Amino acid sequence: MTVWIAGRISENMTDSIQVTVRCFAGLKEKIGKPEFSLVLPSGCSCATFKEQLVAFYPETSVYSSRLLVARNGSYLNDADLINDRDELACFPPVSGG
Amino acid sequence: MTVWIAGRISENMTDSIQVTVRCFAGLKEKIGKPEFSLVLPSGCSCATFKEQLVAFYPETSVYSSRLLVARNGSYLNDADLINDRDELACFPPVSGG
Amino acid sequence: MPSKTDSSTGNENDDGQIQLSITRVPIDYSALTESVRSNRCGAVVLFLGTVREITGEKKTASLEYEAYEEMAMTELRRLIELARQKWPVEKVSLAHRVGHLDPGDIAIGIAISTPHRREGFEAARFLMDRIKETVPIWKKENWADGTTDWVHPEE
Amino acid sequence: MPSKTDSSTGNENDDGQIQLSITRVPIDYSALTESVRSNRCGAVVLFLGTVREITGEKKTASLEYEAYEEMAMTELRRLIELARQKWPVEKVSLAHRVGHLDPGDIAIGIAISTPHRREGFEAARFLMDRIKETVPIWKKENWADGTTDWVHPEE
Repeated sequence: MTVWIAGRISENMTDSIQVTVRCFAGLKEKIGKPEFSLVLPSGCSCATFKEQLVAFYPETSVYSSRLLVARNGSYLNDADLINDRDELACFPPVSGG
Repeated sequence: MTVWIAGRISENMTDSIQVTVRCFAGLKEKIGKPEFSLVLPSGCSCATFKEQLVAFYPETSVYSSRLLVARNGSYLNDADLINDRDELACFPPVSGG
Repeated sequence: MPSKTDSSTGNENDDGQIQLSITRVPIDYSALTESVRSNRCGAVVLFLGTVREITGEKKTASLEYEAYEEMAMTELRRLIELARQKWPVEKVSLAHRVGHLDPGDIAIGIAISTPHRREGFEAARFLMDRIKETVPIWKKENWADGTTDWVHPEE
Repeated sequence: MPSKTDSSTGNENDDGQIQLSITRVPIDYSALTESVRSNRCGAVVLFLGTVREITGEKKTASLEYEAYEEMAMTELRRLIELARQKWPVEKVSLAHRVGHLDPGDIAIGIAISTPHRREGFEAARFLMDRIKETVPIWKKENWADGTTDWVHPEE
Protein backbone atom coordinates (compact mmCIF):
# COMPACT_ATOMS: atom_id res chain seq x y z
CA MET A 1 0.00 0.00 0.00
CA THR A 2 3.05 2.28 0.21
CA VAL A 3 2.52 3.68 -3.27
CA TRP A 4 3.90 6.95 -4.54
CA ILE A 5 1.42 8.60 -6.87
CA ALA A 6 2.07 12.03 -8.29
CA GLY A 7 -1.53 12.81 -9.15
CA ARG A 8 -4.93 11.90 -7.75
CA ILE A 9 -5.88 8.59 -6.23
CA SER A 10 -7.59 6.35 -8.80
CA GLU A 11 -11.22 5.54 -8.07
CA ASN A 12 -10.77 1.89 -7.15
CA MET A 13 -8.30 2.63 -4.33
CA THR A 14 -11.11 3.46 -1.93
CA ASP A 15 -9.17 2.16 1.05
CA SER A 16 -6.37 4.67 0.45
CA ILE A 17 -5.94 8.31 1.27
CA GLN A 18 -3.43 10.80 -0.06
CA VAL A 19 -1.68 13.52 1.88
CA THR A 20 0.63 16.36 1.00
CA VAL A 21 3.77 16.47 3.11
CA ARG A 22 5.97 19.51 3.70
CA CYS A 23 9.29 18.72 5.27
CA PHE A 24 11.95 20.91 6.81
CA ALA A 25 15.55 21.13 7.91
CA GLY A 26 17.48 17.85 8.02
CA LEU A 27 14.45 15.87 6.87
CA LYS A 28 14.13 18.02 3.76
CA GLU A 29 17.80 17.50 3.02
CA LYS A 30 17.53 13.71 3.38
CA ILE A 31 14.48 13.52 1.14
CA GLY A 32 15.82 16.06 -1.32
CA LYS A 33 12.66 18.10 -1.78
CA PRO A 34 10.48 20.32 0.41
CA GLU A 35 7.08 18.88 -0.54
CA PHE A 36 5.64 15.64 -1.90
CA SER A 37 2.52 13.48 -1.82
CA LEU A 38 2.17 10.19 -0.03
CA VAL A 39 -0.52 7.53 -0.27
CA LEU A 40 -1.53 5.99 3.05
CA PRO A 41 -3.99 3.35 4.27
CA SER A 42 -7.37 4.87 4.95
CA GLY A 43 -7.90 5.58 8.65
CA CYS A 44 -4.21 5.47 9.45
CA SER A 45 -2.78 7.12 12.54
CA CYS A 46 -0.02 9.69 12.74
CA ALA A 47 2.31 6.92 13.98
CA THR A 48 1.56 4.88 10.85
CA PHE A 49 2.12 7.95 8.69
CA LYS A 50 5.61 8.31 10.15
CA GLU A 51 6.35 4.62 9.63
CA GLN A 52 5.23 4.84 6.01
CA LEU A 53 7.29 7.96 5.46
CA VAL A 54 10.44 6.26 6.74
CA ALA A 55 9.63 3.10 4.77
CA PHE A 56 9.34 5.12 1.58
CA TYR A 57 12.40 7.27 2.33
CA PRO A 58 14.73 4.94 4.28
CA GLU A 59 17.39 7.67 4.37
CA THR A 60 15.19 9.45 6.95
CA SER A 61 15.35 6.53 9.40
CA VAL A 62 17.87 8.43 11.51
CA TYR A 63 14.95 10.62 12.57
CA SER A 64 12.22 7.98 12.64
CA SER A 65 11.33 7.87 16.32
CA ARG A 66 11.80 11.60 16.75
CA LEU A 67 9.87 13.03 13.80
CA LEU A 68 7.28 15.67 14.63
CA VAL A 69 4.08 16.04 12.64
CA ALA A 70 1.78 19.06 12.48
CA ARG A 71 -1.48 19.82 10.72
CA ASN A 72 -2.81 23.35 10.36
CA GLY A 73 -0.06 24.62 12.63
CA SER A 74 -0.82 22.23 15.51
CA TYR A 75 1.20 19.23 16.56
CA LEU A 76 -0.36 15.79 16.14
CA ASN A 77 -0.03 12.94 18.61
CA ASP A 78 0.85 9.43 17.45
CA ALA A 79 -2.76 8.31 17.91
CA ASP A 80 -4.32 11.15 15.90
CA LEU A 81 -5.94 9.99 12.66
CA ILE A 82 -4.83 11.23 9.27
CA ASN A 83 -7.50 12.33 6.82
CA ASP A 84 -7.58 12.25 3.05
CA ARG A 85 -6.01 15.38 1.54
CA ASP A 86 -4.43 16.47 4.81
CA GLU A 87 -1.51 18.81 4.47
CA LEU A 88 1.01 17.54 6.97
CA ALA A 89 4.22 19.21 8.08
CA CYS A 90 6.93 16.83 9.16
CA PHE A 91 10.27 17.69 10.71
CA PRO A 92 13.01 16.71 13.15
CA PRO A 93 13.17 18.06 16.75
CA VAL A 94 13.34 21.84 16.72
CA SER A 95 16.49 23.80 17.63
CA GLY A 96 15.66 27.49 17.30
CA GLY A 97 16.33 30.26 19.76
CA MET B 1 27.34 59.69 78.42
CA THR B 2 25.22 60.66 75.42
CA VAL B 3 27.02 63.95 74.91
CA TRP B 4 27.11 65.91 71.71
CA ILE B 5 30.51 67.50 71.28
CA ALA B 6 31.41 69.37 68.12
CA GLY B 7 35.16 69.15 68.56
CA ARG B 8 37.57 66.67 70.13
CA ILE B 9 36.97 64.62 73.22
CA SER B 10 38.50 66.28 76.30
CA GLU B 11 41.37 64.36 77.91
CA ASN B 12 39.56 63.30 81.04
CA MET B 13 36.81 61.46 79.11
CA THR B 14 38.96 58.38 78.65
CA ASP B 15 35.97 56.04 78.78
CA SER B 16 34.40 57.76 75.79
CA ILE B 17 34.93 57.48 72.08
CA GLN B 18 33.82 59.76 69.32
CA VAL B 19 32.56 58.76 65.91
CA THR B 20 31.61 60.61 62.75
CA VAL B 21 28.23 59.64 61.38
CA ARG B 22 27.05 60.07 57.80
CA CYS B 23 23.35 59.58 57.33
CA PHE B 24 21.22 59.18 54.26
CA ALA B 25 17.71 59.33 52.85
CA GLY B 26 14.88 59.52 55.40
CA LEU B 27 17.32 59.44 58.30
CA LYS B 28 19.15 62.48 56.96
CA GLU B 29 15.84 64.28 56.57
CA LYS B 30 14.77 63.49 60.14
CA ILE B 31 18.11 64.61 61.59
CA GLY B 32 18.37 67.60 59.30
CA LYS B 33 22.02 67.24 58.35
CA PRO B 34 24.12 64.70 56.42
CA GLU B 35 26.98 64.37 58.89
CA PHE B 36 27.64 64.87 62.60
CA SER B 37 29.76 63.58 65.48
CA LEU B 38 28.55 61.46 68.34
CA VAL B 39 30.20 60.57 71.63
CA LEU B 40 29.73 56.97 72.72
CA PRO B 41 30.76 54.78 75.66
CA SER B 42 34.14 53.20 75.02
CA GLY B 43 33.81 49.62 73.82
CA CYS B 44 30.20 50.04 72.75
CA SER B 45 28.60 47.74 70.20
CA CYS B 46 26.87 48.68 66.99
CA ALA B 47 23.53 47.97 68.72
CA THR B 48 24.40 50.49 71.44
CA PHE B 49 25.48 53.02 68.81
CA LYS B 50 22.02 52.77 67.21
CA GLU B 51 20.31 53.14 70.60
CA GLN B 52 22.38 56.23 71.39
CA LEU B 53 21.67 57.72 68.00
CA VAL B 54 17.93 57.35 68.49
CA ALA B 55 18.20 58.64 72.07
CA PHE B 56 19.98 61.75 70.85
CA TYR B 57 17.66 62.23 67.85
CA PRO B 58 14.27 60.90 69.01
CA GLU B 59 12.69 61.92 65.70
CA THR B 60 14.56 58.97 64.15
CA SER B 61 12.81 56.43 66.38
CA VAL B 62 10.54 55.41 63.49
CA TYR B 63 13.60 53.71 62.03
CA SER B 64 15.22 52.52 65.27
CA SER B 65 15.00 48.76 64.92
CA ARG B 66 15.64 48.88 61.19
CA LEU B 67 18.66 51.16 60.94
CA LEU B 68 21.62 49.81 58.99
CA VAL B 69 25.19 50.72 59.88
CA ALA B 70 28.29 50.40 57.71
CA ARG B 71 31.98 51.11 58.21
CA ASN B 72 34.41 51.38 55.31
CA GLY B 73 31.70 50.24 52.94
CA SER B 74 30.84 47.04 54.85
CA TYR B 75 27.76 46.40 56.95
CA LEU B 76 28.20 45.97 60.69
CA ASN B 77 26.30 43.46 62.81
CA ASP B 78 24.70 44.47 66.09
CA ALA B 79 27.50 42.78 68.05
CA ASP B 80 30.36 44.47 66.20
CA LEU B 81 32.34 46.89 68.32
CA ILE B 82 32.66 50.57 67.51
CA ASN B 83 36.12 52.14 67.67
CA ASP B 84 37.20 55.66 68.48
CA ARG B 85 37.19 57.90 65.38
CA ASP B 86 35.21 55.42 63.30
CA GLU B 87 33.40 56.89 60.36
CA LEU B 88 30.02 55.23 60.39
CA ALA B 89 27.34 55.36 57.73
CA CYS B 90 23.82 54.98 59.04
CA PHE B 91 20.64 54.66 57.02
CA PRO B 92 17.16 53.15 56.72
CA PRO B 93 16.47 49.94 54.75
CA VAL B 94 17.52 50.39 51.14
CA SER B 95 15.05 50.71 48.27
CA GLY B 96 17.07 51.10 45.09
CA GLY B 97 16.67 49.25 41.84
CA MET C 1 7.89 26.88 0.39
CA PRO C 2 8.51 30.55 -0.26
CA SER C 3 12.09 31.70 -0.16
CA LYS C 4 12.54 35.11 1.39
CA THR C 5 15.75 36.99 0.96
CA ASP C 6 15.18 40.42 2.36
CA SER C 7 11.77 40.47 3.95
CA SER C 8 10.35 39.60 7.34
CA THR C 9 7.28 37.74 8.45
CA GLY C 10 5.78 39.88 11.15
CA ASN C 11 2.63 41.13 12.68
CA GLU C 12 1.06 42.66 15.70
CA ASN C 13 -1.94 41.30 17.54
CA ASP C 14 -5.24 43.09 18.00
CA ASP C 15 -4.49 44.86 21.25
CA GLY C 16 -0.98 45.94 20.19
CA GLN C 17 0.58 44.14 23.14
CA ILE C 18 2.37 41.45 21.13
CA GLN C 19 4.81 41.96 18.26
CA LEU C 20 6.38 39.00 16.51
CA SER C 21 8.70 38.71 13.57
CA ILE C 22 10.83 36.18 11.77
CA THR C 23 13.46 38.08 9.90
CA ARG C 24 16.53 37.75 7.71
CA VAL C 25 18.03 41.05 8.86
CA PRO C 26 19.89 41.72 12.14
CA ILE C 27 17.62 42.00 15.15
CA ASP C 28 17.21 45.51 16.56
CA TYR C 29 16.99 44.68 20.25
CA SER C 30 16.66 48.32 21.24
CA ALA C 31 13.47 48.55 19.21
CA LEU C 32 12.16 45.37 20.87
CA THR C 33 12.96 46.76 24.32
CA GLU C 34 11.55 50.21 23.63
CA SER C 35 8.30 48.75 22.31
CA VAL C 36 7.47 46.96 25.58
CA ARG C 37 8.19 49.82 28.00
CA SER C 38 5.10 50.95 29.87
CA ASN C 39 4.22 53.25 32.76
CA ARG C 40 2.17 50.38 34.17
CA CYS C 41 5.28 48.21 34.49
CA GLY C 42 8.25 48.25 36.82
CA ALA C 43 10.24 45.61 34.96
CA VAL C 44 11.51 44.93 31.47
CA VAL C 45 13.41 41.73 30.73
CA LEU C 46 15.22 41.37 27.43
CA PHE C 47 16.77 38.06 26.45
CA LEU C 48 19.12 37.68 23.51
CA GLY C 49 20.21 34.31 22.20
CA THR C 50 23.55 34.84 20.49
CA VAL C 51 25.72 32.58 18.34
CA ARG C 52 28.44 31.05 20.49
CA GLU C 53 31.72 30.44 18.71
CA ILE C 54 32.98 27.65 20.96
CA THR C 55 30.83 24.69 22.09
CA GLY C 56 32.86 22.12 23.99
CA GLU C 57 35.86 21.43 21.80
CA LYS C 58 34.24 22.43 18.53
CA LYS C 59 34.42 25.80 16.87
CA THR C 60 31.50 27.27 14.94
CA ALA C 61 32.21 29.08 11.68
CA SER C 62 28.56 30.05 11.16
CA LEU C 63 24.99 28.86 11.57
CA GLU C 64 22.07 28.55 9.20
CA TYR C 65 18.59 28.94 10.68
CA GLU C 66 15.52 27.65 8.89
CA ALA C 67 11.93 28.23 9.99
CA TYR C 68 8.53 26.87 9.09
CA GLU C 69 7.35 30.42 9.31
CA GLU C 70 3.56 30.19 9.38
CA MET C 71 3.57 27.55 12.09
CA ALA C 72 6.38 29.24 14.01
CA MET C 73 4.28 32.40 14.25
CA THR C 74 1.23 30.41 15.37
CA GLU C 75 3.25 28.53 17.96
CA LEU C 76 4.95 31.67 19.29
CA ARG C 77 1.57 33.30 19.69
CA ARG C 78 0.26 30.24 21.53
CA LEU C 79 3.21 30.21 23.93
CA ILE C 80 2.88 33.92 24.65
CA GLU C 81 -0.82 33.46 25.44
CA LEU C 82 0.14 30.61 27.76
CA ALA C 83 2.66 32.87 29.53
CA ARG C 84 0.05 35.60 29.85
CA GLN C 85 -2.30 33.15 31.55
CA LYS C 86 0.37 32.37 34.13
CA TRP C 87 1.87 35.82 34.74
CA PRO C 88 0.66 39.42 34.35
CA VAL C 89 2.70 40.04 31.23
CA GLU C 90 1.93 43.45 29.75
CA LYS C 91 3.75 43.46 26.40
CA VAL C 92 5.92 41.03 24.46
CA SER C 93 8.09 41.79 21.44
CA LEU C 94 9.97 38.95 19.84
CA ALA C 95 12.13 38.56 16.76
CA HIS C 96 13.78 35.39 15.49
CA ARG C 97 16.36 35.57 12.79
CA VAL C 98 16.68 33.02 9.98
CA GLY C 99 19.32 32.48 7.33
CA HIS C 100 23.08 32.82 7.77
CA LEU C 101 24.41 33.93 11.19
CA ASP C 102 27.98 34.50 12.26
CA PRO C 103 29.40 34.06 15.78
CA GLY C 104 28.16 36.87 18.02
CA ASP C 105 25.02 37.48 15.94
CA ILE C 106 21.64 37.54 17.65
CA ALA C 107 19.42 34.58 16.74
CA ILE C 108 16.49 35.54 18.96
CA GLY C 109 15.50 38.62 20.91
CA ILE C 110 12.57 38.69 23.28
CA ALA C 111 11.53 41.65 25.41
CA ILE C 112 8.71 41.53 27.94
CA SER C 113 7.32 43.99 30.44
CA THR C 114 5.61 43.11 33.71
CA PRO C 115 4.50 45.03 36.79
CA HIS C 116 7.24 43.43 38.95
CA ARG C 117 10.57 41.81 38.24
CA ARG C 118 9.86 38.31 39.60
CA GLU C 119 7.18 37.55 37.02
CA GLY C 120 9.27 39.16 34.30
CA PHE C 121 12.19 36.80 34.85
CA GLU C 122 9.88 33.80 35.20
CA ALA C 123 7.84 34.55 32.10
CA ALA C 124 10.90 35.27 29.96
CA ARG C 125 12.55 32.07 31.07
CA PHE C 126 9.38 30.06 30.51
CA LEU C 127 9.00 31.48 27.01
CA MET C 128 12.59 30.72 26.04
CA ASP C 129 12.35 27.17 27.40
CA ARG C 130 9.14 26.49 25.50
CA ILE C 131 10.29 28.18 22.31
CA LYS C 132 13.25 25.83 22.18
CA GLU C 133 10.94 22.85 22.59
CA THR C 134 8.12 23.50 20.16
CA VAL C 135 8.64 26.40 17.74
CA PRO C 136 9.52 24.93 14.32
CA ILE C 137 12.88 26.56 13.72
CA TRP C 138 16.10 24.63 13.17
CA LYS C 139 19.75 25.46 13.09
CA LYS C 140 22.60 23.87 11.22
CA GLU C 141 26.15 24.23 12.46
CA ASN C 142 28.81 25.03 9.92
CA TRP C 143 31.81 23.92 11.94
CA ALA C 144 35.18 25.54 11.49
CA ASP C 145 36.56 22.17 10.27
CA GLY C 146 34.24 22.30 7.25
CA THR C 147 31.69 19.72 8.45
CA THR C 148 28.04 20.55 9.05
CA ASP C 149 25.39 19.25 11.46
CA TRP C 150 21.73 19.93 11.94
CA VAL C 151 21.37 20.56 15.66
CA HIS C 152 18.75 18.66 17.61
CA PRO C 153 18.33 18.71 21.38
CA GLU C 154 19.35 15.64 23.40
CA GLU C 155 21.50 14.24 20.64
CA MET D 1 28.57 64.53 50.81
CA PRO D 2 29.37 65.69 47.30
CA SER D 3 26.46 66.88 45.23
CA LYS D 4 26.67 65.86 41.60
CA THR D 5 24.47 67.47 39.03
CA ASP D 6 25.68 66.25 35.70
CA SER D 7 28.38 63.70 36.31
CA SER D 8 28.47 59.97 36.93
CA THR D 9 30.35 57.77 39.33
CA GLY D 10 31.66 54.95 37.24
CA ASN D 11 34.51 52.62 36.66
CA GLU D 12 35.59 49.40 35.08
CA ASN D 13 37.37 46.59 36.84
CA ASP D 14 40.80 45.25 35.98
CA ASP D 15 39.80 42.60 33.49
CA GLY D 16 37.26 44.81 31.71
CA GLN D 17 34.46 42.36 32.43
CA ILE D 18 32.51 44.57 34.84
CA GLN D 19 31.24 48.10 34.22
CA LEU D 20 29.37 49.97 36.92
CA SER D 21 27.97 53.45 37.10
CA ILE D 22 25.73 55.60 39.23
CA THR D 23 24.46 58.37 37.05
CA ARG D 24 22.17 61.39 36.93
CA VAL D 25 21.55 61.08 33.21
CA PRO D 26 19.16 58.65 31.46
CA ILE D 27 20.49 55.10 31.25
CA ASP D 28 21.59 53.96 27.79
CA TYR D 29 20.50 50.33 27.97
CA SER D 30 21.69 49.62 24.43
CA ALA D 31 25.22 50.55 25.46
CA LEU D 32 24.94 48.27 28.50
CA THR D 33 23.71 45.41 26.34
CA GLU D 34 26.27 45.93 23.61
CA SER D 35 29.12 46.01 26.12
CA VAL D 36 28.42 42.48 27.42
CA ARG D 37 28.01 40.68 24.09
CA SER D 38 30.66 38.04 23.53
CA ASN D 39 31.39 35.25 21.07
CA ARG D 40 31.95 33.01 24.07
CA CYS D 41 28.35 33.50 25.22
CA GLY D 42 25.03 32.23 23.95
CA ALA D 43 22.90 34.38 26.21
CA VAL D 44 22.49 38.02 27.16
CA VAL D 45 19.95 39.02 29.79
CA LEU D 46 19.09 42.68 30.24
CA PHE D 47 16.91 43.79 33.12
CA LEU D 48 15.45 47.28 33.37
CA GLY D 49 13.76 48.55 36.50
CA THR D 50 11.36 51.29 35.40
CA VAL D 51 9.27 53.79 37.32
CA ARG D 52 5.72 52.48 37.63
CA GLU D 53 3.04 55.14 37.64
CA ILE D 54 0.39 53.16 39.50
CA THR D 55 1.08 51.14 42.68
CA GLY D 56 -2.08 49.76 44.21
CA GLU D 57 -4.43 52.72 44.45
CA LYS D 58 -1.73 55.38 44.54
CA LYS D 59 -0.38 57.32 41.62
CA THR D 60 3.27 58.33 41.39
CA ALA D 61 4.09 61.81 40.09
CA SER D 62 7.85 61.24 40.27
CA LEU D 63 10.61 59.59 42.30
CA GLU D 64 13.81 60.89 43.83
CA TYR D 65 16.68 58.42 44.13
CA GLU D 66 19.56 59.00 46.52
CA ALA D 67 22.70 56.87 46.75
CA TYR D 68 25.60 56.51 49.13
CA GLU D 69 27.73 56.27 46.06
CA GLU D 70 31.08 54.98 47.31
CA MET D 71 29.49 52.18 49.30
CA ALA D 72 26.96 51.43 46.57
CA MET D 73 29.79 50.83 44.13
CA THR D 74 31.62 48.61 46.63
CA GLU D 75 28.49 46.64 47.37
CA LEU D 76 27.58 46.22 43.70
CA ARG D 77 31.05 44.91 43.01
CA ARG D 78 30.77 42.48 45.93
CA LEU D 79 27.42 41.14 44.70
CA ILE D 80 28.70 40.70 41.16
CA GLU D 81 31.68 38.75 42.46
CA LEU D 82 29.28 36.59 44.45
CA ALA D 83 27.23 35.93 41.31
CA ARG D 84 30.37 35.05 39.39
CA GLN D 85 31.26 32.48 42.04
CA LYS D 86 27.87 30.82 41.57
CA TRP D 87 27.44 31.04 37.80
CA PRO D 88 29.79 31.35 34.79
CA VAL D 89 28.99 35.02 34.22
CA GLU D 90 31.19 36.47 31.48
CA LYS D 91 30.45 40.22 31.61
CA VAL D 92 28.24 42.51 33.65
CA SER D 93 27.35 46.12 32.89
CA LEU D 94 25.17 47.96 35.36
CA ALA D 95 23.94 51.52 35.71
CA HIS D 96 21.79 52.96 38.48
CA ARG D 97 20.23 56.35 38.09
CA VAL D 98 19.90 58.85 40.94
CA GLY D 99 18.06 62.14 41.21
CA HIS D 100 14.64 62.95 39.78
CA LEU D 101 12.86 60.25 37.75
CA ASP D 102 9.49 60.41 36.02
CA PRO D 103 7.10 57.51 35.39
CA GLY D 104 8.49 55.26 32.68
CA ASP D 105 12.11 56.29 33.34
CA ILE D 106 14.73 53.59 33.89
CA ALA D 107 16.06 53.48 37.46
CA ILE D 108 18.41 50.54 36.96
CA GLY D 109 19.76 48.68 33.96
CA ILE D 110 21.80 45.52 34.27
CA ALA D 111 23.10 43.45 31.36
CA ILE D 112 24.92 40.16 31.78
CA SER D 113 26.28 37.58 29.39
CA THR D 114 26.65 33.87 30.08
CA PRO D 115 27.44 30.78 27.99
CA HIS D 116 23.85 29.47 28.36
CA ARG D 117 20.50 31.03 29.12
CA ARG D 118 19.66 29.21 32.36
CA GLU D 119 22.56 30.73 34.28
CA GLY D 120 21.91 34.12 32.69
CA PHE D 121 18.35 34.28 34.02
CA GLU D 122 19.41 32.95 37.41
CA ALA D 123 22.35 35.30 37.83
CA ALA D 124 20.39 38.37 36.70
CA ARG D 125 17.56 37.55 39.08
CA PHE D 126 19.96 36.87 41.94
CA LEU D 127 21.71 40.19 41.35
CA MET D 128 18.48 42.18 41.27
CA ASP D 129 17.20 40.49 44.44
CA ARG D 130 20.41 41.21 46.30
CA ILE D 131 20.78 44.74 44.98
CA LYS D 132 17.39 45.58 46.40
CA GLU D 133 18.43 44.18 49.77
CA THR D 134 21.86 45.64 50.38
CA VAL D 135 22.97 48.37 47.95
CA PRO D 136 22.64 51.73 49.72
CA ILE D 137 20.27 53.50 47.37
CA TRP D 138 16.89 54.88 48.42
CA LYS D 139 13.86 56.19 46.66
CA LYS D 140 11.29 58.72 47.72
CA GLU D 141 7.84 58.69 46.19
CA ASN D 142 6.38 62.02 45.17
CA TRP D 143 2.73 60.96 45.03
CA ALA D 144 0.32 62.61 42.66
CA ASP D 145 -1.66 63.88 45.68
CA GLY D 146 1.31 66.00 46.77
CA THR D 147 2.48 63.83 49.67
CA THR D 148 5.90 62.17 49.77
CA ASP D 149 7.22 58.93 51.26
CA TRP D 150 10.62 57.38 51.54
CA VAL D 151 10.12 53.80 50.35
CA HIS D 152 11.37 50.96 52.49
CA PRO D 153 10.72 47.28 51.87
CA GLU D 154 8.26 45.42 54.08
CA GLU D 155 6.62 48.58 55.34
